[in-house]
Amino acid sequence: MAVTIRLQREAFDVAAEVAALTAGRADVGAVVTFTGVCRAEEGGEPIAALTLEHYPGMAEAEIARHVEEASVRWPLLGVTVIHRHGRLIPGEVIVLVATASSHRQAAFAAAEFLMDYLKTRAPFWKEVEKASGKTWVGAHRADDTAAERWSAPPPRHQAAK
Amino acid sequence: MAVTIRLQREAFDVAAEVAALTAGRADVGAVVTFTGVCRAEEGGEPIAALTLEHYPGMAEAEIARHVEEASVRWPLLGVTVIHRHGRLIPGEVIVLVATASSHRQAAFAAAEFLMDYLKTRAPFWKEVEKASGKTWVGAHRADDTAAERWSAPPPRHQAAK
Amino acid sequence: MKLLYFAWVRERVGKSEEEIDPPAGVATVGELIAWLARRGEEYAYAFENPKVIRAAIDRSHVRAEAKIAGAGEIAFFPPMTGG
Amino acid sequence: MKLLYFAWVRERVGKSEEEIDPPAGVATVGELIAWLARRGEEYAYAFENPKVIRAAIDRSHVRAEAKIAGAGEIAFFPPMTGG
Repeated sequence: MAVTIRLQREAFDVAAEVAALTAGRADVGAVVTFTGVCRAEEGGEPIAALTLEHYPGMAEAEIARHVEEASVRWPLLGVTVIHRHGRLIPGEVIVLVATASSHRQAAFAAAEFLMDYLKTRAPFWKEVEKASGKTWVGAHRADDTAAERWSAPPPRHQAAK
Repeated sequence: MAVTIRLQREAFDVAAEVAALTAGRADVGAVVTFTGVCRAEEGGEPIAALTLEHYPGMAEAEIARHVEEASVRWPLLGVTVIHRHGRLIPGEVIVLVATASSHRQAAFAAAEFLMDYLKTRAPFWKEVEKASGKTWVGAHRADDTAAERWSAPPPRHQAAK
Repeated sequence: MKLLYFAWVRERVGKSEEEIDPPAGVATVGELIAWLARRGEEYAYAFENPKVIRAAIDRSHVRAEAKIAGAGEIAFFPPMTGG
Repeated sequence: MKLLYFAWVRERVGKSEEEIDPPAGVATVGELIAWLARRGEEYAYAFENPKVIRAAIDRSHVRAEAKIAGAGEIAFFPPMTGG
């Protein structure tokens, strides 16, 4: 399985990353991507910027562990996770999760699993800048609930080719 | 909600379509894409090409009806469905479903719903060309099962802005 | 009334569309399939297993029990395999 | 042992890392939090609600009951909000 994991300050080209994920693979039939974008407003108030702090070292290791877990649960051919840190302005991409498989259900499920993980357990913190000041984003109950659905014993699949 | 539905013989630029889906939207926080790709082999045998036949008129109308249904079920900001017909060679994109929302669960669920629909109920038929000859692809039981999960009464959401 | 055929139904029948005028006793899609299957070898082959044949009347999916009265366009095809 | 602080825990404590040497009675993460909270106003503020504080020992998530003996690096932070 082709795995790319990067944490970076710089912007990146989603299309190029997806192309790299599937390049030269004869068996990829399905590619699912999730792109998280910095919104321009929240609760009706304009957002000036979003700053993402992370725990270097732990973030990479934890993401790698969850990509490995996804590859045990589903027959994946490739996974790309790129998460930015630093200050982002509205419209900028925060995170990309891309999954490739022979089958669409595996690609969808793995992308959702990784996003639920990133939202609730990966060591990143968001601070939002508005005209009224800077505030740290609180954890969302809905995200925790979404993440919990994966905690049942995973259905192991036959090792992917 | 921004809706793009196209059935076409020509290849298209996935990145440009996704960019168009979110252009100028301040409220998009999540974009999910599904890209279906013509595989190069099936059951270990090389695939020379795939030919997609469709029912003109019915396919467009049916897809539009299901995009409308998705927008009732989930708070979507945009949906793009592009499905090719004619002869495709391995590596070529067959279908793109892209969904945009403020929230990732809506974007994921709508993309899966539309793909399950396209796989089982949209009037398209695939014929695969191998060295051993041409054969029409049979319907997959797993696809029917996936589509059936949406047949419970949908959870209606508050009208999206 | 106009009939359309797609995929291997089209290949077996040997044409993609035709105009037909079924007798009065043919009231439902299922009866129309049975009537078509008796029109010749190519039709018998196309409709040999009616369970796998899907139908649409005026571009909406219908079941075998659907009435054909008033239909402008009836299409027959195998299970769909898009996406 | 090295402590790391992130997000508003870091802001409240006023530093991103420090070396500490807790007394022998401080055996678990929860006890370490209670001990830290008594070190001064900024710590009291950072750890005023221990329930929302998350911790990692040597880059793995741990609960308040986790033993700190042998830890090289302990991090404290609010609930994660990545993605």
